[in-house]
Amino acid sequence: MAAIDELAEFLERTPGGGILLTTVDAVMNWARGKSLWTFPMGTACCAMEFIAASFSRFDFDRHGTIPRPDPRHCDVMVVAGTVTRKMMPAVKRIYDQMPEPKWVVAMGNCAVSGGIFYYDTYSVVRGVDEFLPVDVYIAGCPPRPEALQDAILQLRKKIATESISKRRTRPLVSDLALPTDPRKGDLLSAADADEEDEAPATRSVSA
Amino acid sequence: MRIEELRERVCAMYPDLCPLFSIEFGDGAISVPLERVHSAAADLKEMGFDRLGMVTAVDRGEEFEIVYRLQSRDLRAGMFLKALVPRSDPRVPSMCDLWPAANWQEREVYDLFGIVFEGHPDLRRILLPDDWEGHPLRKDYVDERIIPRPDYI
Amino acid sequence: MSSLLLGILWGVAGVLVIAGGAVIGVWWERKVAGHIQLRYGPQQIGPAGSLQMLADVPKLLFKEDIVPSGADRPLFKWAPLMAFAPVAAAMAVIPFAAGWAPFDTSVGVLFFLAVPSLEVVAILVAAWAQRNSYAAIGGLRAASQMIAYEVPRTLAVAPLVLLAGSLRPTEVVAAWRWWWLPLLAIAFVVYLIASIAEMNRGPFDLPEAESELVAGYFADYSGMRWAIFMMAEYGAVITASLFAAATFLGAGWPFSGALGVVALVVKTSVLVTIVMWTKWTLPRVRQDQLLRFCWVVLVPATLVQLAIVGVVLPWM
Amino acid sequence: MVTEELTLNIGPSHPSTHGVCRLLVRLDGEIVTHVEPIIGHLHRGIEKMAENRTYLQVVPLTDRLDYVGSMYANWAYCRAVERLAGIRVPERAEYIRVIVCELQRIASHMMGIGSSAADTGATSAFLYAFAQRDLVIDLFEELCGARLTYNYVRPGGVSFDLPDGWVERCRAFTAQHPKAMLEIDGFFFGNAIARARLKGVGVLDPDAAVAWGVSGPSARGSGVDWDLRRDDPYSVYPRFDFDVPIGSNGDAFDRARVRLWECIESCRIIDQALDQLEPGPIMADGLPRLLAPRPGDAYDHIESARGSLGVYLVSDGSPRPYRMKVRSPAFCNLAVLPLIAVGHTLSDLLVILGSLDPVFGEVDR
Amino acid sequence: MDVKRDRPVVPASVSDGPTGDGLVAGARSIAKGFAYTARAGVSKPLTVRYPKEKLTVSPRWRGPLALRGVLGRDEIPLLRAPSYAYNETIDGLYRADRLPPCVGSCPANVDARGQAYLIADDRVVEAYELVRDRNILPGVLGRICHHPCESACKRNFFDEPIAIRPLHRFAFEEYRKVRHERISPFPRTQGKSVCIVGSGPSGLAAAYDLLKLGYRVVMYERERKPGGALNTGVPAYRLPREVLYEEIDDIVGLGLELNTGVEVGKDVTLPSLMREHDAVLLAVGLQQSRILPIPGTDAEGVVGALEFLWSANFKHEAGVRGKRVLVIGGGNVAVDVARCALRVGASEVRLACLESESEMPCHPWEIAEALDEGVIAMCSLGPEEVLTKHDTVVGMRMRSCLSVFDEMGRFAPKFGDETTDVPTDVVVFAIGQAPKIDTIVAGTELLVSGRGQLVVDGTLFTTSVPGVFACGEIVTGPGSAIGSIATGHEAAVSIHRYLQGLPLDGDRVARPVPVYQKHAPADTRGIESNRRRAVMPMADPEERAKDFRQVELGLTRQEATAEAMRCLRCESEVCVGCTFCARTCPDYAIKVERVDEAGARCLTRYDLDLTKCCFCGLCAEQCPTKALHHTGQYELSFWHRDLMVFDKGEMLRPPTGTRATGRDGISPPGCPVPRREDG
Repeated sequence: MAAIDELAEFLERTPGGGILLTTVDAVMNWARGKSLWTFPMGTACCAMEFIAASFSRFDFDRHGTIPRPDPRHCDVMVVAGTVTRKMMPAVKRIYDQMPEPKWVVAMGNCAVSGGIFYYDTYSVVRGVDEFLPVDVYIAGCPPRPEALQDAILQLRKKIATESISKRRTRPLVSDLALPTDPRKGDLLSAADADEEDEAPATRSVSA
Repeated sequence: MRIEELRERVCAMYPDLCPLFSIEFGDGAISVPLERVHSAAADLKEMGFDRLGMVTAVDRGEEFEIVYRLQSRDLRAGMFLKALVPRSDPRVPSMCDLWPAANWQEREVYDLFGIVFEGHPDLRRILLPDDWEGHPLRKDYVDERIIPRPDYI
Repeated sequence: MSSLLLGILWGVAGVLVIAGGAVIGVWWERKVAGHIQLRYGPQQIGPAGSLQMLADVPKLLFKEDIVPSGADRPLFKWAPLMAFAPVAAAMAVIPFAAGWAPFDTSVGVLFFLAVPSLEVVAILVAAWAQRNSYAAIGGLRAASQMIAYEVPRTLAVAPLVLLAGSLRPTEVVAAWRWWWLPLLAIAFVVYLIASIAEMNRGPFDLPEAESELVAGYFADYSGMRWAIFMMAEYGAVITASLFAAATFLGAGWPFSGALGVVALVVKTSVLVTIVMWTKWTLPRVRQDQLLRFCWVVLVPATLVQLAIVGVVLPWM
Repeated sequence: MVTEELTLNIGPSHPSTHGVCRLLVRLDGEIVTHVEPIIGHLHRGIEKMAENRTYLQVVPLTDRLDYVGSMYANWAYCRAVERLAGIRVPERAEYIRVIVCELQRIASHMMGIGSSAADTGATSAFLYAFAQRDLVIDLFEELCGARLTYNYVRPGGVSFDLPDGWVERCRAFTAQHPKAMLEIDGFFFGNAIARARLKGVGVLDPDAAVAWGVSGPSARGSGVDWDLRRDDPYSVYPRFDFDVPIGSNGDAFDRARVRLWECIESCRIIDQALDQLEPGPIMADGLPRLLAPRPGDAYDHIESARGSLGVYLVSDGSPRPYRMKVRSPAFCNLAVLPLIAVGHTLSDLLVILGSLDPVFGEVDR
Repeated sequence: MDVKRDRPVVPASVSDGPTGDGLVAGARSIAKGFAYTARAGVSKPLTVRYPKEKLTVSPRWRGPLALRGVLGRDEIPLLRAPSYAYNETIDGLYRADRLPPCVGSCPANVDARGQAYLIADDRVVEAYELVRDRNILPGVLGRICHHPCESACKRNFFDEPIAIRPLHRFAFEEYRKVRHERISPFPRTQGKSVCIVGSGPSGLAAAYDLLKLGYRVVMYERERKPGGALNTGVPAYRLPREVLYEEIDDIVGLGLELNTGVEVGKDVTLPSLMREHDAVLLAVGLQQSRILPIPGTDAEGVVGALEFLWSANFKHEAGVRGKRVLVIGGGNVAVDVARCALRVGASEVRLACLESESEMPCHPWEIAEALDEGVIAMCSLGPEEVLTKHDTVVGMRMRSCLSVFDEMGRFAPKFGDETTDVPTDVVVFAIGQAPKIDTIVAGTELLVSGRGQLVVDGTLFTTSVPGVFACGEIVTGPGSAIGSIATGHEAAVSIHRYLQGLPLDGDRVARPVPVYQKHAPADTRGIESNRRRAVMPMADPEERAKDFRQVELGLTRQEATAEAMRCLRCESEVCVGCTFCARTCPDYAIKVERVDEAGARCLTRYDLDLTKCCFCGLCAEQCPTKALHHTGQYELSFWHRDLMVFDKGEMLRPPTGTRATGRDGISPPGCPVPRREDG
């Protein structure tokens, strides 16, 4: 259990800790969002664009995002490339090695759904969300390095909706109602979402 | 070297291989009976085909066709060596003793087609996990994990 | 009693200086690396990204603290602190100005050379505790490397001691003259190289070689424990640079007083920058080459330096 | 004293395996006593998929084979299709193919040199090389609208004509590139540490290179003077004047530095091709949407950045290939790793792997 | 070759690195390394500071796909413009690369796309009138046109071309039923009159344009019936005369004053016409057959093609009953003559031409039909001498021809030594026609060249006398009907500008005829039957060769509607649901469904699954309408995978934003929204 969980529990028990919790949340989310160290789970073509994103031309480091080869030091796993059935256990294992809180970015359509390798192939896992909880999907084959940078910025926005407390639910800043199962697609329709503006949708934040 | 010259050269050295030599799409190919494939390869290596470019197989229904692509630096030419392997008992002599390059390539063919190479030092699956069932490049390979594409062209 | 309080105070101050130095150092390293590599480095928090660590530190602080299942738990948990302690301790004897060091002892130079070497124990402990092959290899590499480079490092400091005639760092600073600079050039370079090797930085970063051992001896450390390792590393860079700036480069020379401290800080920063510049310029050497370089180049060089000083000494 | 060998598992996700290769290594101290590359982590079944795609639809698949040099797989595949279907490619298209493939060679070798540098810890050299690669990628993006998976060379020609001003920008690139290469040469290959790390490491003797089917810069580093562009000329290569750099020691240094000189020679080829380029069609006339070559099989190969890349196509007369096999140079080159890495240290093992410059999309297909 | 000299020379072996070994060299190399990185450190970084700064993305960047319009929501633009502005309209489309190949390859730029669109929409009469704007005789051309549009049709690439010509014919058949209701004279607003000499297709086209512009148009025709070469030259089995007369009747109904049986130069003189009218247009065509200057051509039994066709058409008798006929020439006229000769009772018809079988200038389908009917083709033979006996033809000596064109593609036949004698009773020369205008131009100052040709400006159609214009084959030489019509339109524009006092050339556009990619016949195995081209029913070859009944029988309404729906509406930027994007996609990421019923045609579904798209660009490249295109977008982060399936509505939104995160409160308006489940 990380120190942060103890802190969250303590704040929840303490009267008036709720306000503090909100502040701590804000600080933590800011810090986490601005310091997203990535694990480059580069398997195929997208890895090249990942490299490009962290090199001179695009420079990930400007956003405080540095690629670290060691999963223990990372916050975000960027799955860049096709994941095959042979590779899947390794990816899963590396994900498990990452310390909480951790996020997953599925970069490129192979990681999103298998992409071009969706049909007719026997060895490709159709999307890493079959075995990892993906936070941000990037379409592209491969996506431009800018798209990856944009995904990190999007992930920041997503992190901003989270709380250190496991019990706490926070209103989403966005009006995007998130489905419980991304595959089911029980999304609110656009019209419904508009109505939700007054009473923002809530969801419980889970790891 | 032009392919006709190559054919003449092959015919001159190995008259019995001559009728098996065919030219298609500008490429020479010798189709030999399976039992002769190793000796033919050795002969061709002797003739100057020092590189084994490729080993592969084609699923021809009742039989597999095993295809070797030989390349020669001195002759500046390339050609195919082919043989038909019965599907029921797919066994082929390994070329590892002639060209070490055959090592991984034959493992790959074994992996994807299930053709057994006799005399191979280390015949294991190479691309697929060891516990994989079946040989996916066979035309009759069935895998419920495959989602077939929509059938329109 | 008061000395104890003072000691605690100094201890806290030293840790803070190292921690602060490490925070700045990490940022500076990212900027240096960035600009050498034709990019900017951190940019978004603070001016030129200088407050980047404000985000990194809380994040690391509250990361999950993973202890691998096969690990030796107590050793695993204490190893980072064991790595940090010698560095912090070494801080105590550094002569910040002529005649002034937090802990001015007559064997200060010896203390400075000996105590940080204890880090090798921490690294070995950490490498052992993780039960990880990469960490084990990294730890073994670190051990051989650090022990080997103790020799040229010590030998490089020896001429200083000879010239100053004292092991007390403050006296070394006091005795410093500008002509020591050319005289001790070889010793200075050897000291710098040996220090880089001591603190496992490029091109001698074999124990944590990113492209070989992923992260080397701290492969399985996460969150704050890893941060402490990093802090120890940067602390070592800073203390070694501080010591060199103070002893080889004459501390506050040519100024004294507050300006002298500024001069010391500037000299230290330059040395730290050189250390970083080296890392981002040179490829990494191999283990055998590393050791051969130590024994074939560095040790003879220091011996030559000692000889030169020995020749000069009688005329002083 | 009894010592035990340490079994170390490198990969499949490791910063120095350049993809998803797993190396099972046994170490005696730091010395590698046994290494076994375990590949297939990126085996995507492209050959099986090709049997279910029309001839045109296979082209994007070939992009994903060698993702560092997509143009090569495009071209090798298209050559095989053209051979099968008897398509005559217009001359301008051939020139454009040569130009883009030589640019691709530069882009790919920048990656190869860069990763050799990164393996030895010279990260900055990697970035300098990559900056050159970015320039090539910009040219490609302008040409076909993609940065990595170009889908540019098509059966019968190429998909787009050169945009306005592209030729000038390409010339500007080839004018500055050799200079930048020589700088990297001095910076990295001249560096004493890099020389110490690369020289004498992973020596592959020429006979073994031939017997193991090693091709491309990896073989030329060993002194095997064999380049398909010159020795089995295809397309319009006979019209160009260029040298083939070779090494004499066959170590990691030679393999990496051959790549550097090939980039310089590529610039020379590009310049000549741009001089000879004439207006004309870029696509063979009369191609229907569905190609259905007559039954038969054809093989064609080109010199890719990694070696001789061949595509073997079998047609049964239907609009889809009956079988496609890619003879991937990286696969054959990688097979030689155990031969040359045993006896070196762990650090060298990764340098040797990097000097073979495998791309696992192509190794595993 | 300065560049080459500067270039570094490859060392014999790369093993000798740029520096030597040893301590000093090593130290120096390391120092150089420091200098290099220091220089890099102080130089300006290469970084583009995203998102503040952005790289300019290539215009060809293959971003996500979007649609510009869909059928059922957006209309296909009909190419309708006043004749004097039509060329500019076409030119504008051409420059924007939005000219459909059928329209672009048609000399008169007939809007075949619009025709198919309207027919598919069950607006057949409108389609007829749309076509008539540019092609004055759709019913006629629907039977005899050589349809360059079909050869250029983009559908050639996919499977088979659209049957544009049969659709013209079908439109006419439908129009025929209501033609009396649809015709009313154009108002005369201009108060000026134009005289047109000749009632061939070009004259009629000019007349139509001028009538539409409000001029009084008077037309003179030598024959008793109007139509020019269409009337006299085209065999009746291809063109029933009542079709021609009906369509000309319509034009008369629009206000044309047609005087038939009046020969200019004999009954009226050109100078008087020039006085009487504000402008005169000569559209007299080519009136005499060329005959080779070889021995024996003055013998009995040697005839020109025009004379032969005239008598065959009007008398159904050409004096060849039971005789052997040899037709010299390989063009369409020669084939017409040969087929006519069969129909007027020739016992054996041979066709001799210089060119080899593959080079014959006639249309391949023509010769194929002729061969079906029993014509014997003799290729690569050049006429040498007509063999005569008592001034009567008994045969023809032919010399073998080795090649017809030289390397530059010019006509320069090379003959071999072999000769063959072909026994025959009648020799018909169908090797081209020549103008005969000496009587017409008598008394005017019109310049006539030495070879008897009128001197005409090829783009403005002016002659040497102001106010006199010329068009049709007299300008272009022997050509197609649709080519003549195109010149008629252009001449009408010139006349209009002349009469309005505008400069004739001004900003008029002379557009190069675009060259479209040729396609081999596509492999049609395995494709669905509704993708196949409608087959034109033909009369049985055995039967049809006996009389002048029509060979082609025409499409039924059902066939025609289905055929019109096959049209891909090229370059219209409206998705017509042709499904070729879905069929081409290597990832099968696109799903298209549409309803195909006349009057109720629309896309019911267009889904793009961005999760599968590999951004290869094949779909957009092949999209015939360019409705499917890549947006320059590249920031494609999604919080959920479901957001990545775009339906029709989402794909139609203009890509105003740069981000497609969905309705997250962050995206700018206009970005794709979460997909609504159908039903």
